[in-house]
Parts: sequence; C-alpha cells; structure tokens
Amino acid sequence: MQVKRRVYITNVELSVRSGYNGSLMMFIASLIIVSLGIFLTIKGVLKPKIRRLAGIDALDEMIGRATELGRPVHFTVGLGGIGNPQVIAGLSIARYVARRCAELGVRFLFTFSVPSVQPIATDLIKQAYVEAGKADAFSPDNVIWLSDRQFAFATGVMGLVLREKAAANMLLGYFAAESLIFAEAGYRAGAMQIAGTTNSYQIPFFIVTCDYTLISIELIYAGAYMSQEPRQIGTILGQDYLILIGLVLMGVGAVLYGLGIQTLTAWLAL
Amino acid sequence: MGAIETLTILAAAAITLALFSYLWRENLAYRIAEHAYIGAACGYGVLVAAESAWRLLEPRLTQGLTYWYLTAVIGLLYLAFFSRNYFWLYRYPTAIVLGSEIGVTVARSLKTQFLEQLRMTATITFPSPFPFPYLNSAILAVGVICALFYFYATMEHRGPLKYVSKIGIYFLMAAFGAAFGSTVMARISLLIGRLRFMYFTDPAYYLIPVAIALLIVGIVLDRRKKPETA
Amino acid sequence: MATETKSLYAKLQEMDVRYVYLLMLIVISAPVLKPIGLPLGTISTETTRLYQYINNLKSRDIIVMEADQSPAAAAECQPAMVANLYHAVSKGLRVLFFCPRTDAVPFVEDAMKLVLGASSDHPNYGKLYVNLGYLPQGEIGLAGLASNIFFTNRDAYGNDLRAMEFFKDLPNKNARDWKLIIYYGASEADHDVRQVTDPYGCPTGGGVAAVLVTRMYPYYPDKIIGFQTGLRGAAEYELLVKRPGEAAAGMDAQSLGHLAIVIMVVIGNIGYYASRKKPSEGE
Amino acid sequence: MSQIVKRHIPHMVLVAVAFFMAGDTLLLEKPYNDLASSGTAVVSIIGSFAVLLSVTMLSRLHVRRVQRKTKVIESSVLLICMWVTLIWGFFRFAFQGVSPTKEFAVQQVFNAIVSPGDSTIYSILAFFIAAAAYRAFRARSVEATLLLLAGSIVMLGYAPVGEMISGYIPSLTKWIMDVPNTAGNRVIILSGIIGIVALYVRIILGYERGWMGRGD
Repeated sequence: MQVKRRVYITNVELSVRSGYNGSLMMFIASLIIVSLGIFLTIKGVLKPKIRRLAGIDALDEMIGRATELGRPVHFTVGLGGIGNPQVIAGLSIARYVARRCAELGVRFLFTFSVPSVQPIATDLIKQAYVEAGKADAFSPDNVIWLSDRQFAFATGVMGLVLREKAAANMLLGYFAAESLIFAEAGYRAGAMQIAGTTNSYQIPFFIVTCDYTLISIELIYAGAYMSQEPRQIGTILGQDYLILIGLVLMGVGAVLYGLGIQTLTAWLAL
Repeated sequence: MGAIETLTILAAAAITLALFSYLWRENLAYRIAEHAYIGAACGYGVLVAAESAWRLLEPRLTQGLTYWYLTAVIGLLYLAFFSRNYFWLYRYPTAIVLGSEIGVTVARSLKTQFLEQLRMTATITFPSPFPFPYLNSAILAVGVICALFYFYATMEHRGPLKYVSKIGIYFLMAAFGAAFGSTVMARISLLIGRLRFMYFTDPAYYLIPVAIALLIVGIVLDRRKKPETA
Repeated sequence: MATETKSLYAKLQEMDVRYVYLLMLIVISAPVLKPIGLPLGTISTETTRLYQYINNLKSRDIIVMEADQSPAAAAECQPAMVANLYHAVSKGLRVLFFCPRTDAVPFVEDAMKLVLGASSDHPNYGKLYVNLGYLPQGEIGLAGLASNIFFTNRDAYGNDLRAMEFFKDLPNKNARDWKLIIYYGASEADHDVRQVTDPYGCPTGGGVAAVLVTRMYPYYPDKIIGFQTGLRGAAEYELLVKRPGEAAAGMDAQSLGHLAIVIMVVIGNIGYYASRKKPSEGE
Repeated sequence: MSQIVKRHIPHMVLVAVAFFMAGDTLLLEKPYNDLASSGTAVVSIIGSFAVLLSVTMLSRLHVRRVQRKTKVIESSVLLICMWVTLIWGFFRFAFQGVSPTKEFAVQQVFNAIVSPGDSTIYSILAFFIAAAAYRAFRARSVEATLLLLAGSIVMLGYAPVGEMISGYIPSLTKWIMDVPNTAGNRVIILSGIIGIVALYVRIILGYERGWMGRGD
C-alpha cells in the first residue's frame, strides 16, 4: 500500500516517506529562499525597511518607568524548553532588556519552566550585565526556575509578580493556559505589560489584558528587528518571500480550484 | 475510608481553599500553599523524569550496549555550568537538544502546518447547513490571504494595501474573539469540576470547616505581620 | 460637576475586580448545588459527525483513545471520553487506550470502571479492550505506536500484547488498521494529524478542552472528522447516546456563567460610553 | 583554539543533528530510521539531565533564604515538600524498583498537593477570565468591537441559554467558528511556521547566538 517515491542524488538512492515529497522540496526551497534574502541584504542589493513593532519600541519606556518607580522588571519565556523557537526568540529579547536594566540599575527577574533553559539564560543575562559594566550587580538568584509542572510554575510566577510588585511584566515565549494567570497578576501588581506568543488560542488574552502584544511571527523576528544587523534583517526579507509564496499558492490555487482545475491543489498534497 | 485517604482529601481541600484565597489578596496561607505545591510538583516531576530516562536507558544497558553510558556523560556536562573555566561544556548537550528539535519540527511542520494549510484553504467546502458553501469558502480564502499579508514586514502598508491588511486584522480579531469565547466555556467547566469536588467529595463536606479555620488563621497571621517591602 | 449618574458609571468602570470574582462564584455555585435543567438545544455538526462516524463503524473495528487529560483538564475531557467509550462498547468496537502523560493513566481506569464495571479483570479485556498505559516521549512515542502496534510489547498491567486476541486478525499491524484516533486533552491535536492521519489515513477525532477547539477548525473536516467541544460537546454526545451524565448536569452552571459575563460586558460598555461622552459634552 | 571548542564545534554539532533528524522525518530508509529512533532516545536522556541543574539552583535559592531568615516558613515548606518526596521516591525506585507513579506515599503527595493544585489554579482562570472580559472588553475601535462581538456571540452560542435568547445565535456561532475563526487560526499557524523556519535558518547559519549564552 505504501507508495515509495524515489529521489536520486548522484548515485545514492533514497526513498521519501509517502506524502512527504512536497515537504522535502519545501524544506530545501525554504533554506534557499531565506538564504537568498540574507544574501541580497548583505550585498546591499535590497535595503529592506522593517515595519515598526510598537511593542519592541515601547520596551525602553517600560524599563524607564520601572526605574522611576524603583520596582523590578519581570521577564518570562514561559513553558518551552530550549528547543522551542519561541523561547529562543524570547531569550534574544531578554538579553537586550537585561542590559538596559543593568544600565539603569533596575532589578531584572527572569523566570522559566523547563530546566534546559537554565544555563543559557543565566549565562546570557550575566553577559548582559557584564556588557553594561555592572558585573557585580548580577545575582544568579534572580534567574528563577519554579517548576516544570505547568500550573506550579504559574502559581510561582503569580506570587512572585505580586510580591515583588513588578513595574513591567514581559511575557515573551511559549505560553499555554497560564497566559491569563500571568497577565492578571501583572495587572494586579500595576505593571505595564508586553506579551507575545505564536500560540493562537492564548493571543486573545494577551490582546485583552496587555498594553502591547506581539502576534505570532512578530515575536519570532523581534530579535532580528532589534539587532538591526543586515544579516539578521535579511532573514526577515527571506521570511517575507515565504509569505509571498504562500499567498500566491493560495490565491492561484483557490481560483484554479474554483474553475475546476485541481492540478495545483493535488500537487500541494504530494 | 482509611485515615490516610481522609487526610489526603483534607490536604487537597486546604490547598484548594488556600490557593483560591489569592483572589482576595496575596496572603500567608496562599504563600504556604504555593511553596508546598511548587516543592511537591518539583519532587514529583524529577522522579517522573528520572524514571522515564531510566526506562529508555535500561533495556539498552541490559543488552550489553555499554556505550549508552555516554549519553549520561553528555547529560552530566550540564553541570559544567557551575565551573568557572569549563562552563562552555554545557553547550554540547544544548546543541544536541536544540538541533534535534529543529530537525524534527521543521520537516514535519512544513507538511502539516504549511502545505496542507495552503491546500485546505484553496479547496475547502463546508459540510454545513449554510446556504452558499462556495461563498463561505471564498470568504475564508480572502480572509486567510488578507490576514497573512498583515504579517508581511518589509513593506509599508500604504494605499490599497492598507485596506488589505485592515481586512486581515479584522479577521484575526474575530478569530481571537471566538477563541476567547470558547475559552470562557473551558474555564467555567473547570471551575464547575473544582466546585463539585469541594461540595460533593465524601469527607470534604465536614472537613471544609476545618480547612476554612486554617485559612482564617493564616489570614490573621498575615494581617498581624507588617507589610513586606518590595 | 460630578453628578450622581456620572459617579455611578465611573464606579462601574473602576469596580474592584474582587466583586466580579464573588459574582462568578455565586452564579456558578448555585446551579451546581441545585440544577435547573435547561434544555441543551441544537446539537452541533461537529459532535454529530463524530457520532455518525462511530455509529457507522462495524463491530470489532478499532478505535484508539489517546487520553492526554491532566487532572486539571479532566473536568472537561473525561465526560466526553466516558460517553464515547459507552458508545463504542454498545457498538462492540475494539478500543485501544494509551496515555502520553503519566497523570492521565488513572483516568483511563476510571472510564473503564465507570462504563464496563471493571478494568483489567473484565472478561473482554484483551479481546475488545486493551490499555497500553503510559507511552513516553509524546509525539515520538505516538509515531512509534502508529508504525508498529506492538511498539510497547506489553500493556499497562504487564501482559504480553502478542498473546492477546485483540491483535490476532490485523492485516497491517500499524495505524492503517485503525479506524479512528480520538484525542482527549488540552494541548494541540496537531501531532495526531501529523503522525497518524497524514501518513496512515486514519482520521482524527477529539474530545478536547474548549480552549483548543479554535485550533481544531483549520483541520476540520478533512483531517479531523468531528470533535466534542469541551463540556458542551460531551453533553451533546451524552444526549446522542441517550445516557445523561456529568456533562449534562454541568450545562446549567455553564449557561448562567456565560450569561453573567455577557451582561457584565454590556454593563461595562454602557459605563464606558457614558463616562466617555460626559467630558466631551462639557468641553 | 578555544573559540573552536567553545563555539564552532557546538554549532557544527547542532547543524549536523538538525539535518540528521530532518532527514529521518522525510526519508524512508530502514537502517537510517532505526538509527534516528535511537537518536531521539539519546536526546530525551540528555535533556532530562538538565533537571539536576535546576533542582540545585532552586534548593540553593531557598536554603539561602532560610539562612538569611527571610521567608523562612515558605522556603522551608518548599524544601521539605521537595526533598522528602524526592528522597523517598528515589530510594524506593532505585533500591526496590517501585515506579514513582505507583509508589503509595508519592501518590499520596500527588493526590494531596499536586493534583488539587493543578485543578485549582486552572479553575482560578474562570474568575480571571470574567474579570478580564469585564475590564477590557470595550468597544474602543473597530478591532476591539469585532473581538467583543465575536467573543460574546460564541459565549452565548455554546451555552444552552443562547438558543433561548435567539434561534440565530447557535448558527451564527457556527459561522464564526467555521469562517473567520478558521481563517484567523490558519494564518497564525502559517505565519508561525514561516517565522520559525526563518529563525532556524538564522540559527543554522550562526547569526542567532542566543542559545549559546555569553559572548566568548
């Protein structure tokens, strides 16, 4: 029953899992397309101008407010482990925030749930303090693992945010049902809040309760947006090409399907 | 019902009430319940993690594949983090974990989350009682295209494109509203479940007063303490 | 300047959230303690499609139940699982259970005890019902099970799977033999579609927490043939199999809770408009 | 030299593992797939060791608090609950082979503290969600109005009470779920995966170094 399709790469013969031919092509294509975006930007052929992300631009304001009030900044990457892309995106924002906090002398509290984040986060934040010239202000006790059990973690954060009276509550990473718990705790502590996740059924709570929300892809490219390096900006260009391909395939596919031509849609299921 | 089971239910009721007391304000009873919960969850979680790792390792070791001990050695590299000079060794286990996640997710998601989604947008017709199923399909396709365009980052959304992304954000907002509404239902169901436990579990109804008394003691203790500094 | 009405609206705007909490507690507690018995109304297409699919299966067809409900989410998913199991038992289907998380294991036991009256000591255990217990590593474990039904070798009670009558007449020994996999839980059902539906063509069903339903629609109706939306879906399924249970009883509290929230939203908006218009008129 | 061991080799390991695992998903070669399935076991085993680090850090934090006499009660409760469960469960598992999920005392701790904690915190959300709806569902703009309307209609549509108010509410709910909701969610899924692919390319090419921690 299993239909084997064969791909020949020079003289090595490989069989692709049935139904994954399209994925294989898309995998290779997306690597090439994103690299193309980077190449064009580094060489200066295109100078992409990135649309403003209001939330990221407001980070400084939030940290400044915390400085005035003399209250800490709380940052969490949520439930994900180090393998989670949203956590990596969150960490690259955390680095910037930690450095600003160190410069302004604000306490920076970082919480996470999966142990594999621990060494990276501690290291990253320590480095941010070193870059700000305040290496001795860093305390590993401010990088807090609470629990890898979802709601135990949520309880811990809920208590921490309210006890420490965080002035800024930054929820950037992977969140599940505990999203609203964090946002509500931040509200009760009187914090300014920014949140971002790609988890479609948690975004509404962030939109409703937070001052700024990074929706889905905006969280992922925020790190590149903040760095302003051409090679990082290039990946944003590459990802826009991927979006464009998606738009074209959907548009053309829907029109053809409406006209009764099903070649393209069948090809997508390859 | 044995004494231990009764005790368990009493503890469960006390934890429930103490955690609910957060709604009133952050207090000592809540803090104790919170720390007990975090501690117990950590202990339990570590045990489960250790067991599942051992279940993977054990059959290989009993087959005499001793080189599987290497995985433990690589895993222990995490502890190099505490060293001043060899801290960077933790990057090796991290690289392996992250790398495998990248490989697994990207290849699989490109099918289910990219190609299949494109195909279903282009082809779907509803098995529903609505008139004009094709109209709904068309609205859906327009919605997906406009909303996806909203995320196009390297171009200013000006002129007619502005309206495209506006329509897109409207679709997104309606979707978020729907998610909000259905989540309300989920949360209320859970509360119903919890209230059932409090009202109907066998010994709970006569133990609840005890738990409430404990809670009041906690609150009074909390009141007597000076407010903590931030 | 501050008139009576304005201060009322302003008060409504700045009302302490704790009053909202109290209102919710009362509104939901009352029907839990004393049910009203509101009729359920129209049964949704999603639930009906799942019901009809299971109803059209032949006796001894295999359905797989993936119990992923944590104790936290069980209040929503367990009634659906019980109702589906009841239906499967009455149709004489073969049911295979497994749990991708450790704390879901007791819920399978509970469901079997509730519907069959016994779990591993039931006379048909091993013939029609098999519980594989905890299957570690989440998605990777599921992929293993889908490619080889003897992936775990033993069931939850340590019995050898190959000796069981359940597995005797399977042609493929993989997910191609399955007719349906139903996911119960509160995380995404995407992994079932990825690992079972796309590669093997066995459709996915669901008895999912209502948070998750929005995430089910992009796969519905192609990959996910139907699903039960939280407690309401379970109540509908209970109605379809004519066995009212826990879910139906919870719907009263559900109704009042939702109504209270909608009324609060309306009041909040009236307050918002009233307190916003006043100063602009004054200027 | 040091740069090579500290940065470049971990990066190369990451790229190699990533392509190896991607190949396993896409290709169907028996020996390769078997090797990759052992590979996933390796990854799970390695990943679980990180917990040692976190347990150490958490214990250190709370032992210090007890020493400094701040929050003594809370911290000691946490330490006792954690270490008693851990030591007893580990002792029973390592020396007597009793699985922690079946060990009586560990199960009692689970039933008395962890499980009620889980469900309580989960159900506290019912209060929070009501408060959030009351506080933030304001028709400030077209977007907010759409959010509010869709939310309210779906809420009513799912409860039996909706149908008593108007017969159109359930079918309107169905339409919202079928059309705008599907569209919105599909876009979130699509844009998420596109962003993730771009991020992964960034990591593979070595531009995104967040996962490596400090700079040197």
